[in-house]
Amino acid sequence: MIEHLPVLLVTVPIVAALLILLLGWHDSRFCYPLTLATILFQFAGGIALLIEVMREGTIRYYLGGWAPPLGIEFVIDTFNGYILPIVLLLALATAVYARRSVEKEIKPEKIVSFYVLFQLLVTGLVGMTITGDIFNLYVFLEISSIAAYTLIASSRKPRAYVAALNYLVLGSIAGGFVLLGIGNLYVATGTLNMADLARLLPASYGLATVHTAFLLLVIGFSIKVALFPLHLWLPDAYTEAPSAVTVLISTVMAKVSVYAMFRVIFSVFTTAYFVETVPVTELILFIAAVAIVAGAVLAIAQEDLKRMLAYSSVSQVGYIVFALGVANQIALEGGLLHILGHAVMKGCLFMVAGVIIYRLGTSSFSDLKGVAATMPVTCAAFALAGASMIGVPPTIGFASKYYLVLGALEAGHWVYAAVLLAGSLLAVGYIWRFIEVAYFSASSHHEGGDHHPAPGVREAPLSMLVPMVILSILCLVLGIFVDPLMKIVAPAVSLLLGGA
Amino acid sequence: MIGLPPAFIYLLGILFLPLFAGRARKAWTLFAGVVGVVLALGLSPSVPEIVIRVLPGIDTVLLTVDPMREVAGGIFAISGLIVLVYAVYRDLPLVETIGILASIAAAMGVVYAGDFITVFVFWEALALASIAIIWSSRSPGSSAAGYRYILYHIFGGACLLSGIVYTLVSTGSAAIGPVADGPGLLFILVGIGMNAAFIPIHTWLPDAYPKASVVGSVALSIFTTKAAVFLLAGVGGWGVAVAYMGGAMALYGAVFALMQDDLRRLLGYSIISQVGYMVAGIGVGSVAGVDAGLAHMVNDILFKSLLFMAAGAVILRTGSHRLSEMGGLWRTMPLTTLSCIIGGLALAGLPGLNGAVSKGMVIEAAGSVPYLAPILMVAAVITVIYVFRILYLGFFRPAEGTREGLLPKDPPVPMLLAMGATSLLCVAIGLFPHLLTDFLPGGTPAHPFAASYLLESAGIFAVAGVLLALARPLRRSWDGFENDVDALYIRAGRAVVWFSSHPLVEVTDAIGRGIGRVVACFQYVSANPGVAIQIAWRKLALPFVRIFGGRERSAAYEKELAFLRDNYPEVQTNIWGGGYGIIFICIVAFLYFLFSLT
Amino acid sequence: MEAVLEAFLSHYNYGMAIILMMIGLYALIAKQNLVKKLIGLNIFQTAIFLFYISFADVEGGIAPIYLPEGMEAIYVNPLPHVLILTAIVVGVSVTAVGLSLIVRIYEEYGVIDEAGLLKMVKRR
Amino acid sequence: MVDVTGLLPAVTVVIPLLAAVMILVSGRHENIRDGFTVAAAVAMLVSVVAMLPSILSGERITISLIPLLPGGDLALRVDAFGMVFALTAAVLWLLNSFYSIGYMRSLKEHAQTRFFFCLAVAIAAAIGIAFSANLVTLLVFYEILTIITYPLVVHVETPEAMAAGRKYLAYLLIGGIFFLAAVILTYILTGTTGFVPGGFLAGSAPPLTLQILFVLFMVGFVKAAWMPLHGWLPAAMVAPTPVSAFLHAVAVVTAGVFGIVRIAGWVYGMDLLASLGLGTLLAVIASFTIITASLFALTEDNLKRRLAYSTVSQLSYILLGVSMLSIAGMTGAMAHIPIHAFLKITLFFVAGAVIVAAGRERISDMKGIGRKMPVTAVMFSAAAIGICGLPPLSGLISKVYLALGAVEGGVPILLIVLIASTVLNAAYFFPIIHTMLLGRPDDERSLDSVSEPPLTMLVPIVLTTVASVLIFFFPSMPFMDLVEIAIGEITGSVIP
Repeated sequence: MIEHLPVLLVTVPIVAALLILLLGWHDSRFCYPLTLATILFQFAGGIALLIEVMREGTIRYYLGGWAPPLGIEFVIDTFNGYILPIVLLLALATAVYARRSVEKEIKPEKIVSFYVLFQLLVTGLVGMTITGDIFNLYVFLEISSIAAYTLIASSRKPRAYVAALNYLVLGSIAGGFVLLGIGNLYVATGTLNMADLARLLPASYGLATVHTAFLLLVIGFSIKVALFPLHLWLPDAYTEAPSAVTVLISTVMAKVSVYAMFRVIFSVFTTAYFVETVPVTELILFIAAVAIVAGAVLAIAQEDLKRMLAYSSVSQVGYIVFALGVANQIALEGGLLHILGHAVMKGCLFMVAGVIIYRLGTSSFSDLKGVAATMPVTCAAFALAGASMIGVPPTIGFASKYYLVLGALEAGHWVYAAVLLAGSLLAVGYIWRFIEVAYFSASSHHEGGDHHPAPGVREAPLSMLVPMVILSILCLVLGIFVDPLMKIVAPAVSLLLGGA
Repeated sequence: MIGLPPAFIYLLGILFLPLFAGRARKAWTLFAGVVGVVLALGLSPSVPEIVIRVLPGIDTVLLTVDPMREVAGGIFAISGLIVLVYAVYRDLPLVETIGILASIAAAMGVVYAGDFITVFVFWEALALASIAIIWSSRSPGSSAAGYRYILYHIFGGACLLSGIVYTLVSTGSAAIGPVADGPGLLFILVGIGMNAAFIPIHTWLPDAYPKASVVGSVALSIFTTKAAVFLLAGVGGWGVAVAYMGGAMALYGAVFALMQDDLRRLLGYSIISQVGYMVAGIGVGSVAGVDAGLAHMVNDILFKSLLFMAAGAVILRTGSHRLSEMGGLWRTMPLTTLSCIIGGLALAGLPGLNGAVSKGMVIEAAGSVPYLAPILMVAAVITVIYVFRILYLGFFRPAEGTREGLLPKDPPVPMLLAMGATSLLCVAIGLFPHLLTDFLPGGTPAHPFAASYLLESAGIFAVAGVLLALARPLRRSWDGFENDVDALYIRAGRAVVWFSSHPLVEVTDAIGRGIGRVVACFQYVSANPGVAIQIAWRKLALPFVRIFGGRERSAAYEKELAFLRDNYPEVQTNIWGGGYGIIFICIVAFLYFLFSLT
Repeated sequence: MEAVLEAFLSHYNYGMAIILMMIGLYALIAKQNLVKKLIGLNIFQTAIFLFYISFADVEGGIAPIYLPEGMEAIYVNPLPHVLILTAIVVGVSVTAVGLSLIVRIYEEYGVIDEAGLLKMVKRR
Repeated sequence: MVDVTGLLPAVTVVIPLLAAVMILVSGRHENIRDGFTVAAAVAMLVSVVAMLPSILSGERITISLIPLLPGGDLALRVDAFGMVFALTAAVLWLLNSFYSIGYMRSLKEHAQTRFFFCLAVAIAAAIGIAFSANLVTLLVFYEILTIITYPLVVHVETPEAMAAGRKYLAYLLIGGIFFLAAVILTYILTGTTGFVPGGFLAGSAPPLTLQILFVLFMVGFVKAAWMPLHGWLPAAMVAPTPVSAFLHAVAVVTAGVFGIVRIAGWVYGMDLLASLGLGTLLAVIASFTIITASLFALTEDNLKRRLAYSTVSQLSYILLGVSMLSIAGMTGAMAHIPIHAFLKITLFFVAGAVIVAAGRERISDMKGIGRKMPVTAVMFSAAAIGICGLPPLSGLISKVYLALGAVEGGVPILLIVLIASTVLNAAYFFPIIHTMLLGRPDDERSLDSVSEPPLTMLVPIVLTTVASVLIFFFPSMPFMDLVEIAIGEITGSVIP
């Protein structure tokens, strides 16, 4: 069982998706438990794999017994062994959360297809995470992307179509770039297996083909992760999508894209390439810094909670890429930590936004006055996750920020470290928009607050509350017990730096 | 005799004061006063020092006794008792009673303190006590005067502290003693000089004393300045400069006293002048000089408090404190007049009264410093003149100033009692100088009835008499000249207040507004950067369009600009970044190749 | 000159691919009509496919079909073809989704050109 | 200096946190909730006092909680100096709890649960700052304190309050960023951030770097409200008075100056500071602040704001003491922390009492208020006198040491600053005293409704004043003893 686990992680959900489709036609009540069960299984599998990897080391699984380069292999090493549980954890949380919010935000007849697509999206992402074959990576990327486009479009708001189309165009361009890059790599080496690529590429580091491949892959993935100048699809997509979908793509999908970027840059092209051969780190660092600041600045100006969080994602992605730019042990530890941290906190924040939309039907700040009085737990969760977003100790956000700055200073990037800190300060600017409105807007006077933003507004239903609260508590717990976490992150980073 | 610092008696007195009221309170205060006197007189150099180490690194000596301290302590205790007796005539406000007791306590503390830190503590306490006295008389102007008073004295206290720490650092101990030259000396001199009313930091004295209540002014007149004089003597080792300062004070005080009309203000200046004598004596530095200074301190306490008490009595009865409004009081207030005469003549230095004793000693001791003695004599002459003015204008001139018919009577018994006692002391010391001189630390003898002295004082009186005879204005009342250097200080203070209320605040506000504007601009741009940039460069381009583009072109242009600005954050140029995004991609690619080529 | 020409001619297939790609991108950026945009996207993808196929080709190679004994032949590289099959599937599905989205947009707003859409969407 | 491991420090920090939780839980029932506040205050005071003997005997209680980040575990160490702060905070929090309860109830303030919750967490953070064994721990608690005091500052929720809150947050969080940078830089330079008596930075980097680092620290400790970074403090005066008292005396600003002294004594060391010429920098900042703040206070008519400016200038006394780089100066600085805390909290208590009893905030409206509330007014006068450094109150002690330090450190010019500021203090405090005690109200009737505040407020006022007097008469127990030990720790020598 355990040795076949990697492939099961991909195949089982696909089967499940079909099952959901069939049963869902029969009776849509089957969908939810099935999804939940599948994702639970995946999550357990992810954890198991992580433990396995930590104990035995890298796991290689040959699909259909074909050894590479002919066949496709799944590789689980410390890096994606670390990413996989994060992905599945968030997927699980979202799945639990999705039920009620979907009832509200998606037309009933679309419920079934929602769960199917949800399942496929997760599967695609899992595939992206564990595959060891770069073309396979592309395929899974497209699978998840298409699922994402449709999920975004499944919202009730017509603007979602526009957003989805926008995302589709840019996403396809990104896919195209990636495909082209892969092609160039193939031309240069004649293999598509990442390990082999890493082995064969150094011989042809000089070739323009390889440079072009690198360029195309980096740009392609930059679009996918919405690195600053290429982020333009993101705000609309995040804002218009149903809350559950927003949570998923903003956490899981973004993170997996980042993972893919790291994987390609570090495991296919080694540090030797992009530090010595083509010294691109400075450029990446610069772009990341710009992203951090610009994203935050744009976020401050927003009038709508979800849109604000979307822009904040642009800024936060900057942090992770920042680590890529610094490219030393500590900074990368910070970066990987932030992959986890940002997934958790942003997931929580978007869940809060979803809950508010669920109860109030709107998420624009002007309508949220004194909402804390009626939804204390929700707002408390937001406050905690927000504090983590700002980087208040002892939260996970603080830990990653600490590592990043530490790494940057060690590498001697004084200015960029300063920019990073400034950016984290700007985060206050937008997090506090909500805190002020929710807690301290003048409309909630009198002990206990008798003010209701809208009649009959209550605390969120339990199925939405629980995952939200758990995530927000995770922000704190992970921040306090960051040291054990480092036991997992550190080897992953050294693996990246050591090449595949 | 138990070695309890006398100061504590009065402090205990204060502690339990709130428990009593009315007669009981008076009795209690008197009791405290009596105990204080007994204790003070009982102390002798044999009494062991009381040393406690409150602060790490600093020994505080609460009680140490030597001849000089015996004299000062005794006189302070006695005069304190006299004040308390004088105060019995009415129910003082609690605060004022506390103030009086506290000032006695503080003075005693300063006297018996063995180290500078303790001195400093009581020094500040004295200032607080004085302001309590000043403020508790709700007389018009008392609040402002008290305010100025406390500012001066806080400044003085801080300077004293600064001087003290210098000695602490240089000598390593806080024991009272001569101060090494350097900034420390200057500081400590300013510190003591503030209380001793050195010129030109004397103005608080004539400023505040007239504002105090009848009783309060008596208490004030005794302690602050004299404590300073005592400390001056205790520290010792001063240069000639101090002596000349004394001379200056004597002369300055006398001249200004001459020019006054307000009785108590006049007496205030007279204090300055008399303190001048003491400072001169101490400044001379010789044993005789110091003795003379101390002796004069004792005597001045006596006759000056006597004069203040008399003045108080007059003010109490007539309700006016201007010489120009008095007159003819001798008929109805004989006893007051008598004590006033005794005090006045003692002040003027008439042989047979105590003033003459010490004044003679001072002038003799001053002989060792060039020009000092003559200055003091001139001052003495002027003193005689203003004493004459007090007596003549206040009591003996035909009373056209005051309203006939309701001429006031003598004050209540307690006042008379206090005045009587003091007068007795004045006369006694005047007739039997050794009563005082025996106690002097140097044991310098005084022989006021030696021919030279008699001649000297005769001369002084003669000159004064001649002047009075010749210059008739001197015999007339005038409305006093009440300006002094403090006009400058007040201006300075006002300037500071103005500065902090106008430029300071305005500048800071301006800065705040500036920051606010920047932030606002920042927010404006961040609301929709793309469009904001467009607006910006369109604005820049506008003039050129106006010039080169035709009428309707520029009109259209402006219309578009206006549109952009009107619905600013809302307006979008592109619902999806598609186009932009791809352009960005090309830019990034270009940058990248730039890199890979370098 | 010759060298450049030589270089171009020897790689003209790549050149063509790139030109095609640029046409696609141009359409994506410049065209107002959503459908045309999508077509641009297709052109763009097709260019990539072309690129793959062309570099897989071998001078005089034939389709990699198993031949009976004795017959020798040069095969073109089969792998890229396989890959492109997948890619085409992806491309088609993307197009399908895109078109359906455009249909829905048209239902909602009654326009399919960007400018019109901008007007419609702005007032929310 | 022997280090003993003990659980008490952690317990001390945890007690208020537990209380905070309980407060949230029992929010509905006023009495139970406030009961928790008081109980926690008492318990915390007890556990702090329990540690006092071993500290006085020269021990240091240490406990390492969990490994947190490179450069520092989350570790606590109670030493003499930390004890000074902790003891001050613990005592004053107890009093402040009673006072707050009285204040909030008699004004029927809203959101009291939130208020007391934040107060409890904040005091925990303050104690954590006092006990933190390394820079990272200090940073953690410092930031927590910043965030958790925000709800207190904006409690009234008026637009003005919100603006003030933004200002507060902006200043303190920017400061926090600088502090973070400083901590990381320290770690990179030395590989450690644990406090070492006498400092551990010496020779770890070129002078310029260390100077820049120090500036980073200074900006980081913006809580010390040195000019021109003081703007948040007067702005925060919109908060309810117990909060002001808390900010000014119990925790926040105290934490700032505490941090600076920590840095000076335990990270840099006075010799290093001297050799870097940072004393001069500090002296300039402090002097400027002292004088300018006093000038601001001079013309401010709102009592609380005037007190705020007075705090700004008084805090710089501590910086001044540090800047003298002499033993006496350091002593004065350390001693001034508790001394100023006790005096200033009295003043704020009184300000609040006047608001509660008479509803007046402007000094010009307080004419003759002392007639109706004599105790309050007298206590105010006493505390004010103490701030001016006059007997018989504790303010004089630190003033003496500061003056001593100025001469000892060879910077007599600072004496001028001290003198000037003393005069200015008197200049802006005595008018208030006169107004309260002797002023004549514009119309006599207006005072009829006024009376002394409820006992829960009056008692703390009296107690703090008495405490100040006691500190003057018996300074050595315990504060000066603790300070003496701390001085011995960092200089290896005793106070002369």
